[in-house]
Amino acid sequence: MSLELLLIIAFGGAIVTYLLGKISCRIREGFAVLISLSLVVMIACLYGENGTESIYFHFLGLPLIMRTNMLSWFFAMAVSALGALSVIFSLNYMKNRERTDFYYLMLLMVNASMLGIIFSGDLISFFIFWEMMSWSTFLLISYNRGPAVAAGLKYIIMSIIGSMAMLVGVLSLYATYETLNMATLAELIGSASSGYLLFLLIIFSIAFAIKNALMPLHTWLPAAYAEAPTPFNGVLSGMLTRMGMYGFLLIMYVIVGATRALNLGSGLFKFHYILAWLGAITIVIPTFIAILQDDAKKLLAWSAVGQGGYMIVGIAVGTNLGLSGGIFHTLNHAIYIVLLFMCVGAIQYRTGGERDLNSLGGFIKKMPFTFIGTLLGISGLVGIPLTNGFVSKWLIYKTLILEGYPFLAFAALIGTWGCILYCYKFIHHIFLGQLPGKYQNVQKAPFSMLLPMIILSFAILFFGILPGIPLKIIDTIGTSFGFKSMNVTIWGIASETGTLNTINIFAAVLIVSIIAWLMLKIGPKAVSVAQEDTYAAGAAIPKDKYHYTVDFYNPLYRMITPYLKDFIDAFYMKFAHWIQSLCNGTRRVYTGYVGNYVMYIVLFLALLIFIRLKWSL
Amino acid sequence: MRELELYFGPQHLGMVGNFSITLKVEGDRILKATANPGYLHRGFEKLMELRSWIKNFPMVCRINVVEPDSMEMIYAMGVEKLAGIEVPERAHYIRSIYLELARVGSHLFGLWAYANMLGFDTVAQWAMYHRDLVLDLFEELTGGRVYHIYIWPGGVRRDFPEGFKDKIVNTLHSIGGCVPDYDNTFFNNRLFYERAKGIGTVTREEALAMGGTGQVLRATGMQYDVRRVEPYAAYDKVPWEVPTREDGDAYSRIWVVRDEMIESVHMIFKLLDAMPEGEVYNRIPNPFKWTIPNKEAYVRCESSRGELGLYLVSNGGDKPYRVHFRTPSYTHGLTILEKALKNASIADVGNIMISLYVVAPEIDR
Amino acid sequence: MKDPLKDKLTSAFDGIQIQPADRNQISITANKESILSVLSLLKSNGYNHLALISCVDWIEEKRFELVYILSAYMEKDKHFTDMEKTNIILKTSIYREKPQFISAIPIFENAEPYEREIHELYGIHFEGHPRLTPLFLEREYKTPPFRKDFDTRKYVSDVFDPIPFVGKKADKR
Amino acid sequence: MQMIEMILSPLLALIIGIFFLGLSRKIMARIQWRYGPPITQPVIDVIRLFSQKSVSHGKLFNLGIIFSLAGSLVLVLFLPLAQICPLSGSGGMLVILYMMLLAPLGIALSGGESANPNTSIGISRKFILALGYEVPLLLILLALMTHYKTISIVHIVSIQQNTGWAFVSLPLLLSGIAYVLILPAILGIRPFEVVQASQEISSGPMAEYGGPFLALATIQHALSLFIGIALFVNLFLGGAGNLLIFFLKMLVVFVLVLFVNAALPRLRIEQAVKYLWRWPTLLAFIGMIIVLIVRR
Amino acid sequence: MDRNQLIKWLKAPAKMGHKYSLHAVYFCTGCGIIEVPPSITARWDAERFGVLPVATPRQANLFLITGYVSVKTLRAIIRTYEQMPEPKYSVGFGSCPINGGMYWDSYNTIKHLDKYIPIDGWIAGCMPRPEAIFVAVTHLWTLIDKDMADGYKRYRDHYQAYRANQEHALGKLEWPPLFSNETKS
Repeated sequence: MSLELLLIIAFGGAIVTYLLGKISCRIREGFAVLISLSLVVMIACLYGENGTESIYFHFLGLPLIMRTNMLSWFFAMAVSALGALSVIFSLNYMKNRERTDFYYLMLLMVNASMLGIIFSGDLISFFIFWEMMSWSTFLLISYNRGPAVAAGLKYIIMSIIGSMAMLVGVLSLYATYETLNMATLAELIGSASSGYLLFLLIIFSIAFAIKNALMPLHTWLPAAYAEAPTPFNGVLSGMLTRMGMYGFLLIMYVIVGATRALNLGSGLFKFHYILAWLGAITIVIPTFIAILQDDAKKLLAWSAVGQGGYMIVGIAVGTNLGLSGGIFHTLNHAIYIVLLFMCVGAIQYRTGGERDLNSLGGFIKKMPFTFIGTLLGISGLVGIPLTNGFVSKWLIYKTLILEGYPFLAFAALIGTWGCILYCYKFIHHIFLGQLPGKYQNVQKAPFSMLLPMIILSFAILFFGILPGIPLKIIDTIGTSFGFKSMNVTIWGIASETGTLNTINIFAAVLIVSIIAWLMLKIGPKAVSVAQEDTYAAGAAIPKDKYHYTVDFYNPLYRMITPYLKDFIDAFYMKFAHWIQSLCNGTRRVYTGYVGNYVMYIVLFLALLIFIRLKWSL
Repeated sequence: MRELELYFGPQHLGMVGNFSITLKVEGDRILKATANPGYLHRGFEKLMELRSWIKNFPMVCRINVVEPDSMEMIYAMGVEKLAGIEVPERAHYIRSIYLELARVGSHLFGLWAYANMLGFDTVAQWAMYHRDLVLDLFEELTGGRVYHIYIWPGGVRRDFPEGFKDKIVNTLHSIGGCVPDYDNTFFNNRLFYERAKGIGTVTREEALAMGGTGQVLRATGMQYDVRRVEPYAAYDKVPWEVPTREDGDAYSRIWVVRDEMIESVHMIFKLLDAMPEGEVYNRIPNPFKWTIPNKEAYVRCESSRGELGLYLVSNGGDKPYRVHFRTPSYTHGLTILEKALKNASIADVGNIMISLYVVAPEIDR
Repeated sequence: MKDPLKDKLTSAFDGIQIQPADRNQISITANKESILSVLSLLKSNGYNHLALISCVDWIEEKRFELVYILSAYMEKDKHFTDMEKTNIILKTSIYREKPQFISAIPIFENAEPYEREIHELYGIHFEGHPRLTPLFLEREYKTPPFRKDFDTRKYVSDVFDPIPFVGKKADKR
Repeated sequence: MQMIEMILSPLLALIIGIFFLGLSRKIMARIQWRYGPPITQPVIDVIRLFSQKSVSHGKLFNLGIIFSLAGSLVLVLFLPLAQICPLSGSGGMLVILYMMLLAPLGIALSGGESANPNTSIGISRKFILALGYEVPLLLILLALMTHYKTISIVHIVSIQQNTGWAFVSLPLLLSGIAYVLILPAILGIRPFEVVQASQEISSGPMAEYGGPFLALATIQHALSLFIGIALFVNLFLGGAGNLLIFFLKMLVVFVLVLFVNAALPRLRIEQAVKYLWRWPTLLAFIGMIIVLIVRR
Repeated sequence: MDRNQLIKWLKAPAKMGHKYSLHAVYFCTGCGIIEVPPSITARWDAERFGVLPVATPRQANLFLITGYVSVKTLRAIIRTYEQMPEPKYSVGFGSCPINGGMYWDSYNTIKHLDKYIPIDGWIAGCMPRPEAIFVAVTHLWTLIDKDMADGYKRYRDHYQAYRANQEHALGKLEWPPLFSNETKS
């Protein structure tokens, strides 16, 4: 299977879908599903292939190279599968909305460009696809107009900064080695000075950290997630944001190489150690901000920021366990966050766009499948044993503890406990408690929405109980980076310092649950009662006023809110204002209009180049 | 934004007495509290209009079950004022001792309720045990544990039995011997301070504006006590202090209760020493034909919760024409409670309510 | 009672009757129009504690008598005067047909539950009262129960006694 | 052999937990100058509850409580009771940490379905309190794991069997003291009895349970008592060679904790969390740094 | 405890459980509640008999109606009683719930509590002493033994009549009937 063909199908499919939409909606939708499913099949066929091929087309005289290996297969599989599910989910959600042709075009475009990023074998095609992804994402985020445009602008500005930084890195590499082929670069770079490597890593990290929403470069994410169309949220949070993770893997372990990347800097100020600490901060603070959120999508958005921290910590710590944990967590997180966004989408679809947690409640009786999906989703998010999130988190914790980073481990673990708080809040406010009177007639979600949810729910349990299957693949990736192979079994990890055996846990939980169930059955059968028949100190319950939602964790809020102002965002805003006033000043000198942010970018790049020249790294 | 209405009572472990508070809640903050009385309304004042002057004595003590004695006293005082009956000197002393004993019992009950509300079972159990000792004294004196019907127009029903003085002294000594224990485990406990300090604050201005009396007022530094202002029984015969505190929060109120209890015990000792010999009862006319001239009277006394008043009207018949009790819990439980609960935490509802010493049957009557 | 206050009252209000003090108790009868002014005058003269608002149903004279009982908060310990010992009973009469009166809440905050109670038990409407919702009662009564023409015994035998027993006990009877 | 252990260990935990429940009621009664109920009273209560009818608010109401009890029972399998530890090699301390989540989460899901705000308030308090004590607890456990360089609780116990209790070993002393300070919070007894504060929120998450549900909740409570103390005994008092010594160690710890329970009132939730985030966290933090210094 | 007792327990553990674990719902319906704190605290200690106040009706099986019942309280009592799981026992405490007691002519108290909910036993007196509660509890034990404490069954059997009486006293009730027509047997 030719990678070139695959990309042509992906991009061409997107455009054909748009054109078909002018003829008929049904054909367009059918074609979109067909295209995305066929991409899944095609990528699945690429399993185990290691190959490089040059594309016919050249860019500025540079050859564009495509390559495939286990790493790209892994990410491509996730991207195409989640993309396909998102397309299926969109079918009903996007019905009867305006500009649906455009929506499908952009959705497929985003998927195609992500595939392009993953399969690109040189940095220039990587950069081109990266830009395509950024711009099409911007258009999708701004799809809903209104506040969405502001969110999209924020996103694209930060993206541009990131890609400019990346461009500087790419140009610098080209200037030094006169090639952008990753494989060649990886061989040549071994002789580079560590100062230069550090510069490279930092400059690429800016790009990838912005995409992966690493603190303090996360500020675009919450607004963008909250305002994007909900089916696209899945793609956005699940894979698109994690392209940053792919980038980190690429630059740290493929191009620079594990041995060099893990020895840059000295003492506590090693590059990967600082990166890990940034990851740890990214775990803790957004988790606590998420607890404060009352908007379902904002809550998930902040949680996604926090979960991104785990991946960074995992890959930054630089052990085989950590790396596997980080990569596996990327997959797991994609699975459950897509599921959770789909559940929110289903709720929105049935309630007319309601996503304020405080005004929902009691949907468990009305939308049971959505509830099960959400329950499994939050179980994965928390990392309850026997769900996929547990395994990846276990790997990360274990390596942190055994490598002697207890404070990092503490940050990661406390993030989990914060995670429980917002997860329970999420599920309690939407599904448990009293059903508001106006939602008495809510229907189940339609099948096209349920199908992706069911598939993802199964995936959560499947990867939780049989983590060996993906871990085998991830282990191959790890060994290709030069790490020692983990002792992967199908049930988990075998090791001297602490093994993981999910089958034992599974069997124990199963047996014990049956015992507990039997114990409940000893007694007389419970009488089913209506929701209204609940304790209210001897009175009948007040209608619509008996659900504890507002300020759920009020005592905690009072304690933590003063420390959790989003001061980083405020700082950026102030900076932007400052730049704006500067530009207003300069506008008098220059006759033409100078965009505020462009000025900012130029200054920023100038600074970077200055640093580069000053220390002649 | 969704509202949450939470019912605190009537069927609630944190509710002493049959009373209900409807809380409008956001998070664990109370936005608005609405007292909802009436679960114990029996129409006492209506029923008393149907019964003769003397038959009302069994009725009147049942208005307040925690401290029925001050109820007997106020009714006796009202009838005496209307009919112009004098009370012998010794009866005054016995009444005072009796009322102070009742105050100790009532405050111990309040301490039980308060400690229980903070989850402090141990102290609660001790307090209830000691209250039982006081009730034993009443039982010996009057034959009833809870309702005594001991005070009578014109005096008290019977004199102290043989050796009763010593029993009072012994009992009070055995309770007083445990005061250090109470102090160590409860009153000087840091956690009690944490729980009660700054909770349910009623400033002096608020208390005065809303007609607060009793500990509510004394906890704000006012030395207002009806026993001092308008002395009745034998309260002007012996010296005693009015304990006060300055802050007006739950902590101050509970400390005032504690100090008052100790002051009552001291007062009982002084009264026992100063008690004269003599008659305890001035005979009244045949109670079944007893009529009282067309008159009205307002009398007041200090119950364990604050100022207790009685407005009594006679139209010259053998039954009261109108009876109206001014009970301290009425103001504390309906006006001040709603004010004090505003912006409090759900965890402090019982705390505040008991520290205001709201007794539900008093409100409803 | 201090004479200056008595003079003030008699000069300011027509038709005010002040009975001499009797055992710390003074009765004042005033017109219903002037009652709020009398209350505020008394409050500013030291009688700042509204102990009770009561109501008496003089059915034969076809009037309700509203009773405000005032006393004074003691300023300091051991320096109390006669004034603080004194209770003032301020009375006024209103018609029994469609009874209506003005709320005293602007002057005394704690008048609120008292007026609510009187509204419920006597059926007197207080103008300017923020919530005249039921306070105590659950059932609805045609005649407010504290009026003299409400016969509670007849009510009991009409309403509660006819309710039958259930089960075996019912069969026995 | 493992099968026998798998049956034996939860059974033992159940018996000891229920015994502790009865014992606590008796001892509390004696401190309060009462005679107290017979020590078998919890058993009678549980039998009564199993024979009583109950109401169910839905499927999740049933599943949640099963989930909660199952979580506690599985957790027992991970704990070494003396030499019995059926699931020693299946994930170690990290699984234990996660399994400690299951019980409150199950009750939370079950209680959430009953649509009772008292329950919800209780659950919100539970999670806040858990966050409160997890901060010092995680520091303590990480200090232990870092010090002994293993994540397996069986290894920790066996190292202590050879080298002496962690509680009296110098690097871990502060962590041990911090653990003692937060033990009442883990067990959910006074002064941290905020979750089931009956006088405030009508027994919180238990408000809608009756009959078999309450019985399961009682058993779960007994197990959680057992787990909290057994964890402490294993981690800091060196576990035990045989069951009797293990039981005696637990008994001593439990009775000491009971005295605290009897002598203190209940805190408000924010006060509880502030306390937990102040002294125990500080001690645990210093303890962790000491461990890191020693390790270098 | 003698051996017969033990054998009895082994034969009918459920009955033993109901007898020795009477968890009373804490509801201060009237002035009788003043004798409940003494009886559950240090002096009398009802926990010896397994009597313990619990927070919500769901957890309870004993309902002590302590004292007179006003109309407003009756609503709460019915609600509480219906929320208790079966088997449940109700005991009227004091004279007032029996026949109105001294409030026989009050317009706001109901006179015969057993017209509205079934009562398994009465404790007469005003006020009954704490010992009377224990007498009642031990008497309730014998009733449970002989299956005579069947108030909840009576309630189920005659639900329509009870409900009619309740609605007669209180007007329309807010909550739906506990038993539908079919279960009436």
